[in-house]
Amino acid sequence: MGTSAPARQSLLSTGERRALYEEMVLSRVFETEAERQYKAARIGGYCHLSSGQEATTAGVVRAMTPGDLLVTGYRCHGFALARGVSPDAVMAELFGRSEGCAHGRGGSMHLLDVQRGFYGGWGIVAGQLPIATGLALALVRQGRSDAVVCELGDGAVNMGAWHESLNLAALWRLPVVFLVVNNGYGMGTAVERASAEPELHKRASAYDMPGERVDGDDVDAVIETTSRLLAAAREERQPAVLEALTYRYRGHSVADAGLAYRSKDEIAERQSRDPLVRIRAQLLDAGLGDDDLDAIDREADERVAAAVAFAEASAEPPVDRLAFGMHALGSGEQFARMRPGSPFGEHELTFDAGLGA
Amino acid sequence: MGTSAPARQSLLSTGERRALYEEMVLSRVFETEAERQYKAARIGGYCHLSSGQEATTAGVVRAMTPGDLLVTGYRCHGFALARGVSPDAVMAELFGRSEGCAHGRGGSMHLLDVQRGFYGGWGIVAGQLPIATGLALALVRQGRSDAVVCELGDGAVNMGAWHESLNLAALWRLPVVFLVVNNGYGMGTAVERASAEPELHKRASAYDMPGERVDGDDVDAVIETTSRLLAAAREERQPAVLEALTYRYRGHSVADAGLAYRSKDEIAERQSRDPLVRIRAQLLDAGLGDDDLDAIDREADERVAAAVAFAEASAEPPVDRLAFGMHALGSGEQFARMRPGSPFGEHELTFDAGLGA
Amino acid sequence: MTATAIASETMTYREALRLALREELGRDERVFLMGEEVGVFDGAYKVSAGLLDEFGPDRIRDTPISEEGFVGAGVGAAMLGERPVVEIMTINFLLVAMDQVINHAAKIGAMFGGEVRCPLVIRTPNGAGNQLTAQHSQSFDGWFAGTPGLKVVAPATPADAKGLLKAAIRDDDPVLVIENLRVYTTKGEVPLDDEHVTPIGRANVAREGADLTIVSHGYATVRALAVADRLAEEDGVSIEVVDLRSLRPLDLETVARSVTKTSRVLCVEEGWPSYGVTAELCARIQRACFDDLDAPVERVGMAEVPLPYAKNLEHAALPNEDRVAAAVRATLDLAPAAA
Amino acid sequence: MTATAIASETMTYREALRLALREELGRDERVFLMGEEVGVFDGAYKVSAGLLDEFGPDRIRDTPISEEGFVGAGVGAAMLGERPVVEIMTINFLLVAMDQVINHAAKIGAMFGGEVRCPLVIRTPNGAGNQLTAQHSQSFDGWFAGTPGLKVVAPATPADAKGLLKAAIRDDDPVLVIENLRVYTTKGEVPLDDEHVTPIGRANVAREGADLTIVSHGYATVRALAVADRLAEEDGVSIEVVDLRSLRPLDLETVARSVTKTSRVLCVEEGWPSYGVTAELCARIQRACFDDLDAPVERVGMAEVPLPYAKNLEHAALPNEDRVAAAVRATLDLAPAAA
Ligand SMILES: Cc1ncc(C[n+]2csc(CCOP(=O)(O)OP(=O)(O)O)c2C)c(N)n1
Ligand SMILES: Cc1ncc(C[n+]2csc(CCOP(=O)(O)OP(=O)(O)O)c2C)c(N)n1
Ligand SMILES: [Mg+2]
Ligand SMILES: [Mg+2]
Repeated sequence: MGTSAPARQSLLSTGERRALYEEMVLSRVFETEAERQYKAARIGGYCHLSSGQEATTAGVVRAMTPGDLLVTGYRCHGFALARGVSPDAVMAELFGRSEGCAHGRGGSMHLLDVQRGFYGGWGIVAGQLPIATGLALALVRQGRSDAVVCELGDGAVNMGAWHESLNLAALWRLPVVFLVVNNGYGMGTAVERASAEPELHKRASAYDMPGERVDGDDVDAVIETTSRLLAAAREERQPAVLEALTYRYRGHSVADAGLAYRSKDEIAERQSRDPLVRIRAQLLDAGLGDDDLDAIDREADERVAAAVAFAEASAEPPVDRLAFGMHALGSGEQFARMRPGSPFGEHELTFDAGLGA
Repeated sequence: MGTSAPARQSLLSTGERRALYEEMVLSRVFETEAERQYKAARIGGYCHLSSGQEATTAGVVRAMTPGDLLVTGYRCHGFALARGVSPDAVMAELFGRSEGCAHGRGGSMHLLDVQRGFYGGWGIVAGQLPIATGLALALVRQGRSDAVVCELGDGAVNMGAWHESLNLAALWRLPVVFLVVNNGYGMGTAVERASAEPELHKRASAYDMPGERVDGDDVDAVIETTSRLLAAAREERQPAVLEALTYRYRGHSVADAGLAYRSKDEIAERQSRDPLVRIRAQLLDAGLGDDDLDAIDREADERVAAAVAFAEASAEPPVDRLAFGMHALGSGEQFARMRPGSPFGEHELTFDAGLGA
Repeated sequence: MTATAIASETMTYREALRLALREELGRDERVFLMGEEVGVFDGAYKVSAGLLDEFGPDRIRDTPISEEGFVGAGVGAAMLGERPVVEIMTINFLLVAMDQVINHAAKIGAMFGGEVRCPLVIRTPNGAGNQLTAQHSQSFDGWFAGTPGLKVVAPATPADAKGLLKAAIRDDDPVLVIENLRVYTTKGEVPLDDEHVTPIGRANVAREGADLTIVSHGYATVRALAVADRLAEEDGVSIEVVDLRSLRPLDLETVARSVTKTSRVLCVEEGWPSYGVTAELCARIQRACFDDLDAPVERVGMAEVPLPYAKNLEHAALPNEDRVAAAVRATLDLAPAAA
Repeated sequence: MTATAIASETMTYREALRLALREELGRDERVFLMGEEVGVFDGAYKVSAGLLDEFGPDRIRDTPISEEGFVGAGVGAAMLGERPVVEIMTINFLLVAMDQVINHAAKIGAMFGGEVRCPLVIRTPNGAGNQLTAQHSQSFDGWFAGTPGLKVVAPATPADAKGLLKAAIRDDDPVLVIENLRVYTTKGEVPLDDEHVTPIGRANVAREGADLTIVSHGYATVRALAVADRLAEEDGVSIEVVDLRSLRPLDLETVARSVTKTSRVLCVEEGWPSYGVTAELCARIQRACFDDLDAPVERVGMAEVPLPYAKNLEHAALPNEDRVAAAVRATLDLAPAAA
């Protein structure tokens, strides 16, 4: 397989690896709970889980500096948590509550935290790519030496937005790394059934841009490769494609059993190589004890339970703020003369609800 | 330059070469006249000339069989003529007359002749690519062993539609050759300022598709390469990209002087290698006399003069057929109940004007 | 089901669409279905479930995520005489393919002087689901209905889902069939006759009434009928419901006939009313029925905000039955004198 | 120009836009212009002529032909605090970028709970040119004006071209500035004051009159004013012209005030009226002014066909002055009794 071998000797100290394990476990536990809450009808909408992809998520974010920016698709719980958004704010968002990171307006697909450089959580396949390109352009215009990580799935590489964004990024030398999380399927469509060039990283050559493929379940390799590409982006404004090979254990979303297009055996085979098991073994080798690690697992359970409690306690967004955030402050003045003849009930629903008046 | 060398010994008989010369001269003379008529305000809209690109146009069409299909962008006068659409029908279309090939509804950018397998003349950059892909899909579904030639410009390769179309064509093995007419500029933008990979044919590799570059001013090379790629498309359903390097003598459209973004010297240098001069020299070598060739030139002048006369004599499309062709026969019945409350004058303008009633 | 009626069966809207597809695929070799997940996955909303096994991968064609590409492929195939039915997972994703629909499919007939036609069908659901949020809960119905060269239908019942989809497939022009995420599971009687075709351009008086007319399409008609029953009970008012079924062409004759009778009208839609479908209805009704109206033409739709995620906000923003009922009452309250 | 007026100059609409760009580029480092041919080529319609030399290639940025890509790049740059002005050569090409405008730019403020803003400006001309044909002669104004989260302005005069473009650039929300191919060469007085900013959401009574109100925007306002002068002469009727200037928000207060005075109204637009801007105007006016109207709200726009190439057909299809005048006369003819 054309994946770059894991770094000869790991760059990670045991403490760092332990911290990564904490992140990965937290993500797994959080999403397992999210699925339970979804089935209990306390979470709605689409709910896309990334169980199985934790090494990619945690590894990529670990390679980012605080000044770097992150943009993702809709499968973003793990990225938000890895970037440091509190489980409380994420769970509250899934519950649609005021204290959610998008104040209950965005839900599972539209998490964000601009203080942490996380610019969303987007739901249109490949729609985030042009936006990531623009963020990178802004970094350059502002003289910053940070870079953008733009996550997308294997299915997104067949959208026109991929092509236009990569061409712009390469033509203008913008500091952005396009992270293709290749989990084998776009909904029920295997990569080979969607892309005429199934080695997705090779498509970077059409833009004279470097493209690499990495074993996305090998957290060391993910960190090493991402770090290298991000450094080139920051220092030389060299954009790149990074394809991480991983696997999604659950269905496309909680509504999908995920068995119509792949075999139980295939899933079992992949789960037998679970990145969590891998890193746990590495930590045991490094001298940590099972009790240490079990403690981490327990803490994750408790942290997630606390997040659920927080979300439950958080208030629903007030209906009289239906249009909250839609427009900037001062816009109410602009809309003031629109009321005559408005559709029935429009005033109450919109004009009186946070047009930045 | 990475262009494939002209076929060792030409595939063309002197008679065939003579016929090509006739086509190329006709195109040149036709467009020179079109520019004159445009400036005399008898032709409106945009008017994109292909003077300088005749070897590519005539060579590619020469390699097509009668069953093959052709789709182009808006710079399509030469393609229509080469495919055998009569100068009368083309000039009448430019004049906006009933006997134009689109009955005066399409104009310069939207020529077509479905009897000759020419499915238009399209004006949105790269918009014709998905359509060409669909025509190729239809050929396959209908069990035909014909292929589609889809013309586009160097500027069109940066549109998302290029990417999606090439991926579909390769994934589904559709018989289509994407002809990139690289004339160096998209309006005022040089290829290197628009495409991160200026060797446009190389982009085919992103779809695991063959891509070749040819000297578009060498009619033998164009015919040889196009024939080979079309054969593979017909026989193996192998799509391909063919990049033809040529040059546009006039501005982007008649409205553009074409000097703001390139030097007079550059234009002069290219004109010194005029494909018409080249093929004329070849014919002289082959034993034809200047008088023969001058006769061809004169015939072209007469043919174009006759086309202008035909266009002038052709009637304007009747205003009471404003919506002619918009809908299929029988649609009038469907629209019959739409009249109450219609915008002022709508009946006269639309409903009574060819809703296939 | 009366004795004289043609054999019919109760089924969901989703099943009715599937029946129409199966019948047309069986009837005409040129018909094929193309879209994301229509095959192996049985369709994102299961409309095409089972059809892959029955008709094979050439006629039930899974596509990459490339709406612009495969909508355009449908346009091209249609130009060469095929009868493509393109499924767009939801109408929100049609925005990446607008150029092919508006600048290409809609232009072909007129721009080429009638020399070539484009018998393309695009099927897609509009509207809100269950907290799908701002990018996944839209309705652009009026944009397409306002585009000359297109035909647009929006069935509200299983019977019309079958009849209008079949009509669209048999039509020689590009037709957009607008379905709805919430209507898929609604049930109704569907004629089994494989010649059951609902004519394009004919509205349907779904419920007779005397006091007020509600004009709607798609899922809004389901809401309207529920409100009509409820207000008949609670307020003893008699509401007539005109289900448009077609948005282009629009059957104003049927709408005007009803308004002339009731003198009061409320237009309801799932999408944003401003610059929407109900705007066009108001414009035509006030012109066609100027002397008959006892009150202004009223309308209700989705609150004019990107639909928020939170359940309570989503409910408040949608044209729910309470909001429709309130609008009906307000419209009836206006004294004729006021007019 | 009276003595008290601020210094102003006669210039074309095109020059007024250039002046606004130059002033804002000079005022605010975050402002930059991006689009096809805006630099070396001086702009397809020469709006940005000379700005490349003045501000350099970083601030006057030529792009590949990739509308979806660079509109989205504008969205992203705006989210990080830049003030991008994206030029789209004509509104027809915005169809390949709809997803970025509607599903992204318009959603950001609300969908992310007010955590981030998108101060993006998109400038583009609509309408017919000189026989540009079906794919190049459209106006989708109502589509954008009907999208919550966007603001849409459409200046009709050079002074407003400067004032509204500056207002758009200074606004913290995404604003679409709709120009027009034919209006670029029109001339008018333009204040030279670099604080000349036309507030968004304020219509302008461009001409006072008593008998009938014409409501329009963009180039249709130019036509309306010409028709008003002509009919004052020919028929001795007094027409008031309300130039909307903003389509979202819409200043119905000013429109209603005028209609209350004249009791008759004609809405005119360059695009197709069905499901268009004039549909929304009819809907709101009939509701706001129900008791004041002596005749139905009338409208005129482009004939509902893909615009044909032939000169005579194009002229017949556009809302030319004869068609507008005929509509005015018809609206005035209706006896108040009829209402
Ligand atoms: C333009 C567009 N088309 C279709 C969809 C529906 N859709 C949502 S996710 C998805 C599959 C994406 O697969 P991939 O890119 O591999 O990401 P993954 O779900 O595997 O993380 C599809 C088709 C969409 N959101 N946007
Ligand atoms: C989507 C789109 N954007 C912009 C335009 C305006 N436009 C027309 S032709 C052209 C340049 C195309 O250049 P190229 O592809 O090289 O073709 P050439 O004109 O050289 O034949 C542009 C930008 C358009 N027609 N469509
Ligand atoms: Mg995937
Ligand atoms: Mg070119």
